[in-house]
Amino acid sequence: MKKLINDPANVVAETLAGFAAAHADLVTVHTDPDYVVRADAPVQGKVGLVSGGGSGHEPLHAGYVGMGMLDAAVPGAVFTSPTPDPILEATKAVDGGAGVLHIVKNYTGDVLNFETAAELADMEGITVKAVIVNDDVAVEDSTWTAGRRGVAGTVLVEKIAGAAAQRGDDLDGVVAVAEKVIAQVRSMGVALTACTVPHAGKPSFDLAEDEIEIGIGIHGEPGRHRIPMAPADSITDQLVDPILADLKPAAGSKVLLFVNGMGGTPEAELYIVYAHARQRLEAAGLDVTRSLVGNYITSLEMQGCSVTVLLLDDELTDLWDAPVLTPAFRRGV
Amino acid sequence: MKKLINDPANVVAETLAGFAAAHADLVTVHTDPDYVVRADAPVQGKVGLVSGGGSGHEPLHAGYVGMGMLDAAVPGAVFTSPTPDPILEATKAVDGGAGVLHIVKNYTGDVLNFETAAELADMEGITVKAVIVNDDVAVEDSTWTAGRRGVAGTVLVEKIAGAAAQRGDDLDGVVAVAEKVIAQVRSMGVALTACTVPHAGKPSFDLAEDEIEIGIGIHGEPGRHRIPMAPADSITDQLVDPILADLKPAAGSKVLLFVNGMGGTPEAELYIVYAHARQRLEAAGLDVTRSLVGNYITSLEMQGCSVTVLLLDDELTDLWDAPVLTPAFRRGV
Amino acid sequence: MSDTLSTAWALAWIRGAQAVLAENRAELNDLDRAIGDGDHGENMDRGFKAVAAKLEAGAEDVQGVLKLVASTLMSTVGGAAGPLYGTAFLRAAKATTGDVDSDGVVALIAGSLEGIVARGKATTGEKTMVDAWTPALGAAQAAVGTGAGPIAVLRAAADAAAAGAEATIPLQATKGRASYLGERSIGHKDPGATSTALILACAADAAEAL
Amino acid sequence: MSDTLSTAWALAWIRGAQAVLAENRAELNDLDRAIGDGDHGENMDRGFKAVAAKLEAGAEDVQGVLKLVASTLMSTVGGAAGPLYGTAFLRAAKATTGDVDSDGVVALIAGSLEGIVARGKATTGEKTMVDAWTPALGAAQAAVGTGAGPIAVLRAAADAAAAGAEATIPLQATKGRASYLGERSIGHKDPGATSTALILACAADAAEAL
Ligand SMILES: Nc1ncnc2c1ncn2[C@@H]1O[C@H](COP(=O)(O)OP(=O)(O)O)[C@@H](O)[C@H]1O
Ligand SMILES: Nc1ncnc2c1ncn2[C@@H]1O[C@H](COP(=O)(O)OP(=O)(O)O)[C@@H](O)[C@H]1O
Ligand SMILES: [Mg+2]
Ligand SMILES: [Mg+2]
Ligand SMILES: [Mg+2]
Ligand SMILES: [Mg+2]
Repeated sequence: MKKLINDPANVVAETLAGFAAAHADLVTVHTDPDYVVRADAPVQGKVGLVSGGGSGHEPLHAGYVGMGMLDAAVPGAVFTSPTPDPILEATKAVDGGAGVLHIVKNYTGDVLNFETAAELADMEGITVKAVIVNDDVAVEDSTWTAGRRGVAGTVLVEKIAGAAAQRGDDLDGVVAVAEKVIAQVRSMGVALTACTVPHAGKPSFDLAEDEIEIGIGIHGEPGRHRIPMAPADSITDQLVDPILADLKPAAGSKVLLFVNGMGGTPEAELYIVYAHARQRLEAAGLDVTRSLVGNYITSLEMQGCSVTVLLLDDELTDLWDAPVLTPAFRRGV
Repeated sequence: MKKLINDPANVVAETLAGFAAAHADLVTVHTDPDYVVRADAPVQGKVGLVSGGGSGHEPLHAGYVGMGMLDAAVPGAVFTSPTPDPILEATKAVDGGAGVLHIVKNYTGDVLNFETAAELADMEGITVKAVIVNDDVAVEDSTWTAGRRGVAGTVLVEKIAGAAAQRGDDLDGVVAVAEKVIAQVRSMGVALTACTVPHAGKPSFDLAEDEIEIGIGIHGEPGRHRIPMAPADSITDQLVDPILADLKPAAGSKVLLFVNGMGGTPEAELYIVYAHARQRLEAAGLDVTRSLVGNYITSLEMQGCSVTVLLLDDELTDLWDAPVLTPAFRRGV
Repeated sequence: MSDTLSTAWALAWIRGAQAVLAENRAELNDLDRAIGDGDHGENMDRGFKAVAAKLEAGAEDVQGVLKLVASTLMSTVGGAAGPLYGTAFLRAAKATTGDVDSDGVVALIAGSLEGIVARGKATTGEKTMVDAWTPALGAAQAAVGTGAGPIAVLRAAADAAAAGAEATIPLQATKGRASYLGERSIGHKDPGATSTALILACAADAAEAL
Repeated sequence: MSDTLSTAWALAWIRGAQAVLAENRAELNDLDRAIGDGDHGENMDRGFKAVAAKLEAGAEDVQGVLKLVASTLMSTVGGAAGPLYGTAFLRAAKATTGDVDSDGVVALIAGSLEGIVARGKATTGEKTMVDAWTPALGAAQAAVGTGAGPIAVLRAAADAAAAGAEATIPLQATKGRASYLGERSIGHKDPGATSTALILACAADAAEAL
């Protein structure tokens, strides 16, 4: 394992120290417990947005703290959900009197820890609602499973719900927008290589030199099945097909197409995937009116990508286009 | 070699196709010969800025085409300088009557091809000046060598010279600003792993599991020397020390600190390097007033990073802060 | 050998668990690596190290120890295991009073299991720690039925938990991270069930060593 | 065997060079991988493939062939080698007229070398293609002095270029990408000098096969 780290036990703390120094104009970083808030938090009268989860997915979530997106991010240990304490502290720090929304990716650990924090916040008189992002079509959704995972769609939920809160929607309004995005967004990922969690010191799974893992999650967990290495267009088809099968978008629908890098894939390759995914969506009669290509929710240095499709309407498009000013995402300001 | 590509011979063309579709609002992509221009090029009366070089460093250069930065980017084959034709065509396409500046990274191939293109443009009546970026302190600069390479400092030259052109400076003025940045910027890089050029199919150099390459360039060429893997702080020292030794900044100087990822390194690690580099600069009495952390000039999927320090004055700070709207870099718009 | 287990037992149990989880850190990570995200050993080790550091402050009774474990795990483990084990120890504390006799051992295990199910909503056969706690409870109840003392009841529970953990191997996971693997989760031992078996074995070891 | 080399020779030369560079693509890449960026074989192969495709259109004289090679290499090779070889072939064309006799061969090689030096500003001993072209020119001049015909002059030049390329191995690079390696460039053969030797050998082969 070769990484630019000092002690594996201090990776999150040292990352946050650098992040705090580099972005002091936009965010404030609290330590012990660890959480990141907008420099101007709490914004009075505005719904506060808190998200979080295991670290290792940077720039998610801390990179999205700022005007028009999250009010706070709570980073856990690498790939491990944070505990309730920092979630509670972050929730208190961003409550501007209009209530707080927890944006939670659907993993047992995240759900349980956010649930506990919400109970504790409630006991302190803060109204908390939660939405659970579960956009990953690689996982079967049934009452007999833990349900679909939350992956790249989370970035879109954070941006769009953040814009709704910024324009002044009340807590129920922001929840409704977030739920609309969640209902209309689907993702599917692929890994070409595994990643190595610093404290583990070895790759999270073993993948042969000519194999790739289709349906990968973002926590270094294996995906749904393995196939031999294939051309980008064929891999892209295997990401787009299940999304279209699940989302069943009507021809003529406007969509946002998001190709996300897992951290170790050159940007050029993401554009190759984007080009073919876009062709596929257009061939299905869809109108790609918004796009996002880059490393927005990663799995450390994993090579691979995910494709995300969000059905847009005028409201979601406006909220997507709304100004946002965060360390990792800036538009219109 | 596992890559999200189809045919290695088509990597650049397919990347450009995706890039064109994703960013049609900001840029226009020409093919055969390949170059990328601002959607509104040529901007009448404004100095046109053209940069380019081998592909594989994305988002450099095409990602920086747009308001306040480059007018055109010319991507060659992966890690191979473009030929004079597309440079000439790009130069013609962005000439708004105020002349064109070529921003060239100091590599024999880039210099020779841009030189030829400039001669050809001159024959067509376009005034072209060129600046050569050579910020890499890993390479000895003497009349007996090809001189220092141009690396991450290029991003800062493009941003700051771009802002000067945008505010209306004439060609000599933009050249002067660019030369000032070049005189005051120094970089040094490290590779933890090599990268694989698609058409080569194997890593550009061999590095043992416990070795790293100090003084790496951005073309997959080996660096200056190899050392055993070390903690991030020690590696960072080995990047910062030669920069300070070369730049000799006066105590109290204001500086921009830029930690750049080589493409395959998790963002979290870049912040760990940033934190220690910043400490080192502050210990040297410097005032870090601006920062940039992320993948801005990469070497495909190489793991590693570079540290860049730019001495700031009020003018450079204002130009750094000026609005910019490009696919990969957006501030203040 | 006495008929009740006291604070000294509870302290010895948790100290023993800390040592055993530290020893088995890599093995638990490996189990989690196969069907999860490879951090279960790390999580448990971090949590019990934090517990051990706080135990020095001392606790008045068995319930005090269990509550300290509960709140510390909750605030240091994270992931799925943190809230699950945290709730388990909290309910174990609530389900007992003072020193623990044979019925107390049963109540302690029953409380833990209830807490885990209340939080995680898993039932048996879903390849989770529930598949270790459930047979542990059954074995403890059966041992009490034969008139066994608390030490023997604990040993029976621990052995059943270990067997239960082994028995997760052929199961397909339908809860937790391993469920994402579908059929590929078959053939691997569940890490949470394994850590449960280790923790209960420490409880029995500590009781026998008193 | 004739006393001059005609358009047919020039065409055969360049077609042969295309084949030989394609065959040696991987080897040239490997040489460049050791002290550069691993693309020299790729660059030369791409350039000469483009040249071969255009040769079909035909050319009137030796100079026409050389100019076609020059402009095509210039516009397809890129990197350092593109402008250097492009200028070399352009100057070779300018340095000769019509069919090429022994003196013409010398003029052709001298023109090439001058072009390369004008563009790249390298001198001998810097571990570049100059270290193949320079001995080639010396050997050609010496052969002319002994009254050799153009074919023998070409063969002498080609052999000297090959020896010159070998002799780059112990040199430390001070020009081009390999110079960044400093002392670590010692012990490797320069890729551009190697491709020069290959190309000149093809010129001699084509002449001998006429
Ligand atoms: N819903 C659940 N009910 C009971 N136990 C569960 C549940 N989900 C997960 N677990 C247990 O948690 C263990 C994983 O814990 P850990 O690896 O620490 O957390 P994470 O999965 O968040 O990384 C699993 O092996 C399983 O025994
Ligand atoms: N200044 C120079 N003068 C003469 N030859 C040079 C010079 N710089 C580089 N070369 C030659 O170019 C060769 C490298 O070509 P190539 O790999 O195609 O280009 P690049 O270095 O741009 O990748 C070197 O092996 C050397 O022979
Ligand atoms: Mg985890
Ligand atoms: Mg090259
Ligand atoms: Mg786990
Ligand atoms: Mg090369």
